[in-house]
Amino acid sequence: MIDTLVIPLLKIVIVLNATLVSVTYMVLLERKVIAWAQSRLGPMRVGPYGILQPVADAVKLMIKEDITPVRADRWVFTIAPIISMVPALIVYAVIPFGPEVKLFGRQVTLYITDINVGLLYIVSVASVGVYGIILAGYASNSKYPLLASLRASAQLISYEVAVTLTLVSVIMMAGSLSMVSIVRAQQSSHMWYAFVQPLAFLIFFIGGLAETNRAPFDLPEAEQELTGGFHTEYSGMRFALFFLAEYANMIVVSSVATTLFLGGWLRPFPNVAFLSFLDFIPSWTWFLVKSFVFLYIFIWVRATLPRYRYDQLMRLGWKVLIPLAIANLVVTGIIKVMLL
Amino acid sequence: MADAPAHVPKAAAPTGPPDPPPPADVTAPAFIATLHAAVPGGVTHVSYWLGDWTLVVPAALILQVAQHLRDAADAAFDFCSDVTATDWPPRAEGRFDVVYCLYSTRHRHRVRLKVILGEQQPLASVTGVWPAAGWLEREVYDMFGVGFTGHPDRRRILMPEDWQGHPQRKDYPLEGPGELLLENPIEWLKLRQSREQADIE
Amino acid sequence: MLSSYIPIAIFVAVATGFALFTLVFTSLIHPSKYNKVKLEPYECGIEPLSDARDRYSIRYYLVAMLFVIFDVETVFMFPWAVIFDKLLLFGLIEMLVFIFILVVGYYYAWQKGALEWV
Amino acid sequence: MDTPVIHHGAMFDTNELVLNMGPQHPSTHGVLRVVLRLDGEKVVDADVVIGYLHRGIEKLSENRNWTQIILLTDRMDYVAAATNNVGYCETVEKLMSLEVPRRARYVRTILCELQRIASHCLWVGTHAMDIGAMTVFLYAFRERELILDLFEEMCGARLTYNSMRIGGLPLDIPPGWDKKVLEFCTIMATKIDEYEELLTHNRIWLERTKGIGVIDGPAAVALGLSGPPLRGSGVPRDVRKDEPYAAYDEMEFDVPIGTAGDTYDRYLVRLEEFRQSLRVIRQATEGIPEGPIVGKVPRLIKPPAGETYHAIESPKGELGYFIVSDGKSTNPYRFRVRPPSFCNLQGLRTLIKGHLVADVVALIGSLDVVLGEVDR
Repeated sequence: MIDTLVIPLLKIVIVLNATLVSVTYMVLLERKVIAWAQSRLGPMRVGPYGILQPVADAVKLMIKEDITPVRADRWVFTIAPIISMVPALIVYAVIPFGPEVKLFGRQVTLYITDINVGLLYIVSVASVGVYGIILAGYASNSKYPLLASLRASAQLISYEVAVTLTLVSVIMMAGSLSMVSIVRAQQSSHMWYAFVQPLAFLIFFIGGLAETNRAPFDLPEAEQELTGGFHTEYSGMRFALFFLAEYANMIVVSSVATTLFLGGWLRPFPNVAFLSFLDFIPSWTWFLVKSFVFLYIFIWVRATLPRYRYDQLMRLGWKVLIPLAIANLVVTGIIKVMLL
Repeated sequence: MADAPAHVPKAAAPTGPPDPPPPADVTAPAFIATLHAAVPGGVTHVSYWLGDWTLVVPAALILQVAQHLRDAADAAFDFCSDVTATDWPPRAEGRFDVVYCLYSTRHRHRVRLKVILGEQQPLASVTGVWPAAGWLEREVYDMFGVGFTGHPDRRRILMPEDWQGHPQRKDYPLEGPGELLLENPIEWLKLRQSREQADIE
Repeated sequence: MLSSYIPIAIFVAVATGFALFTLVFTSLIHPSKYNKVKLEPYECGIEPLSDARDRYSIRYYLVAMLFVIFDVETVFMFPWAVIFDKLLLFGLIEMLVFIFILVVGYYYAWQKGALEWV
Repeated sequence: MDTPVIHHGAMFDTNELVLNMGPQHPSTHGVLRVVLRLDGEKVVDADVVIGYLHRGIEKLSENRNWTQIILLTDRMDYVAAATNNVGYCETVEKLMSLEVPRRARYVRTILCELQRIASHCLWVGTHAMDIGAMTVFLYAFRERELILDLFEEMCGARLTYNSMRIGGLPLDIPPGWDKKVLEFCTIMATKIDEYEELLTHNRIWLERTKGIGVIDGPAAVALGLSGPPLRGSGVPRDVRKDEPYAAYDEMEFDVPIGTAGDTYDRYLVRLEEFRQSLRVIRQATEGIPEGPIVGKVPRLIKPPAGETYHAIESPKGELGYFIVSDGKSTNPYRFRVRPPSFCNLQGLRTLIKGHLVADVVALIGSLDVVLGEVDR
């Protein structure tokens, strides 16, 4: 009873809270990093160096008037942000933050659950989030959100194909769909998959940028063209849920990339005894540091690059990434057969 | 035109710029002579002031003159800088001066054409010669009520679609028509007449 | 085996509960002074004339159809990839045939211009 | 609303979507309204609607005296107010046949070129922002700030300067100001490279701007484009060179022209204009002559009866003033501005046909319109 219900529930609450806090601070980090890139200070008013800004933002979003446009489909309009946010959160159920540790005399795993189809679960749950965006655009009954949601759906499904194909190469290397096993396989093969599968890593990263609607692929919410994109009509807490979903998705992509390609919770060179003094740092710290690097790159890219145009984005997805992913898959298979 | 009734200004209103003819020591550029030859009667008056050449063109011949000035090798006015108008209400031969400022990117010289036009008199649009004139003529129509014939898109441009009157005319009331004119022009006219009546009394 | 899915079920419940709770909670505390203009859909300051729901460009549907084909095929590869170590050459050849068919379809779509946006 | 049906084939008929972009839209540079007819994301036709910022400056000016109009011209192209002042004052001086002292002409040249840089700074920032590169915007505004500081020291205002008088200048340049201008030139020269680093060879930038809104030279001339949009199409037309005003006849500078006539070439032309402007500023500041700053101006400004048209090269293109004086009153009889943005914006419809929604904002940006000037 304790093992099946109470401990998972505790872990879920902790992960949920940690995610929500990191999402809010992610926003602050983004504003700060972009500000530094643009030689300005960023938020400085709320708390010292603006560190309480997320709290102020959260309170503001909560007490903000929530508007449903007259022509909108009321129910769908309300459900859409929930559909967008819930999948973004429940992906964390299978992400391993660390191996088993001893805590209060109990063996506790630093992941909520380890299912044997973990990667498939992530892929399928993540694609549910698209429905939130499509429904939001459709329910608003306004032209800009509609155009944006059509864009969003076409874009997300295009990059989904390339990303899934790269995952197949990773699965071939690890021989398992479980996230924990994939990390362990990287330990036993003495190699992070980022070095074995550099192309897959790159495609996954680009696809990840596109799937989280981040610059330079942020067309569904390109404020210069489509004003606010699919959430133009949203305000208050329903807008906040979309916002939460977007940043939670960023963290998901970073975490998945860390797990699949950068050895998850493993320290650098996990099999080199010479570096074992690094073991005093807890495993989950390595995980967080690696994910943070990804998040930083997300922000950095946003501060640097202009935005793709829609047809260029589709061309990149269908005509460059998909052929590359297929080629990568075939080459991986052939090399594996030759080596074994 | 559903315009304000002609308003006679207090002081004697000017009746147009002097447009002095060129002095004896200034030689006219060659394209003017060629234009005279190509479009007989196309220029009724040539003026030179402050280094600018102005040609007064009869309204009926504006298209031919424009065509010639654009295509003739010695003129080559391919760039239509500006189309505008000036309102001289009391003038006998027509209240509007429609002014075309032309420039040649080949010869780097300028010329101004001027058409004297009556209130209801239509004028051929030069958009076929210079597409640049499209919006400029729309603005002249909007501001002065000059009706251009053959214009592909004759709408108001700066004022709202349902605006009454043409604001750049000299007899347009300076305080503006107010809300009433937009909503109910007949009531506005009555109000204005009663106010003038009061002034006289 | 199935017990490892229980946490996921709990997570779905907690996450949905959280979303619903925040929506209900904030609906109690936020101001609601609505008026006609505020509730109008955004159309850049112009009163919206037509309904936004209309017949859209065919391109979007084409992309969706292509996606379905590709994604279903990719999902077929998942189990294959898991036991690739055991299948080896047999599995490779079989999958090469499968991918070849996929690529032929892809090439056809490319040549037909289905991947061109404009 | 009945929208026309596009025929892809009997099975695939779709309706055009009428999308209203503006006036309340983040990238219509003020209050421009573009009504787009879309097939998917492709622009089938567009109607450009202006007039949302119409304040009737032309009509107002007919009821102000000649000096009061200067501050009205500030409000037209409000990112290059001093250029408007210079254009207006020169036109009135031409009308009155006034001689402007050489020192005043030099200062006018410096101010005009500083304004060109300030205006182009704002342009490069917003144009890059429209295409999604947000960092250039803040970099460019950082340098624009330096120019605003220079102007503040020169005439006390940061945006609407009212910095000219008919016949010369209201005040001489403050002591040490010329040194600061030279310092600014040194700083600016390195910053232009910074913008270029972020954009010029950026693959995405190239994809977004190359081949977008192509217009060839003769078509651009016929459409009445002027300034960088015209020069981007390879027409070497610059009022500063062709009909020199202020002290441009004494300056050495090149007129950069493009070849392809697309958005990228217009971008390159403007970036090169940054450098040429710095060159002019350096020459003018170093060679600034001593002497009076105002010519022999009568107490009562009342030009003789007549009309004239005078054009200068504003950062946006040919800024012309057509002014009619009746010779009797102390205000112009007719005051007409030929705003470069107005005429350039006219080309938008031609340029965006067949492009995508995203290109519309890129093209509005590449024309560099200021709606204060379009609508007056």
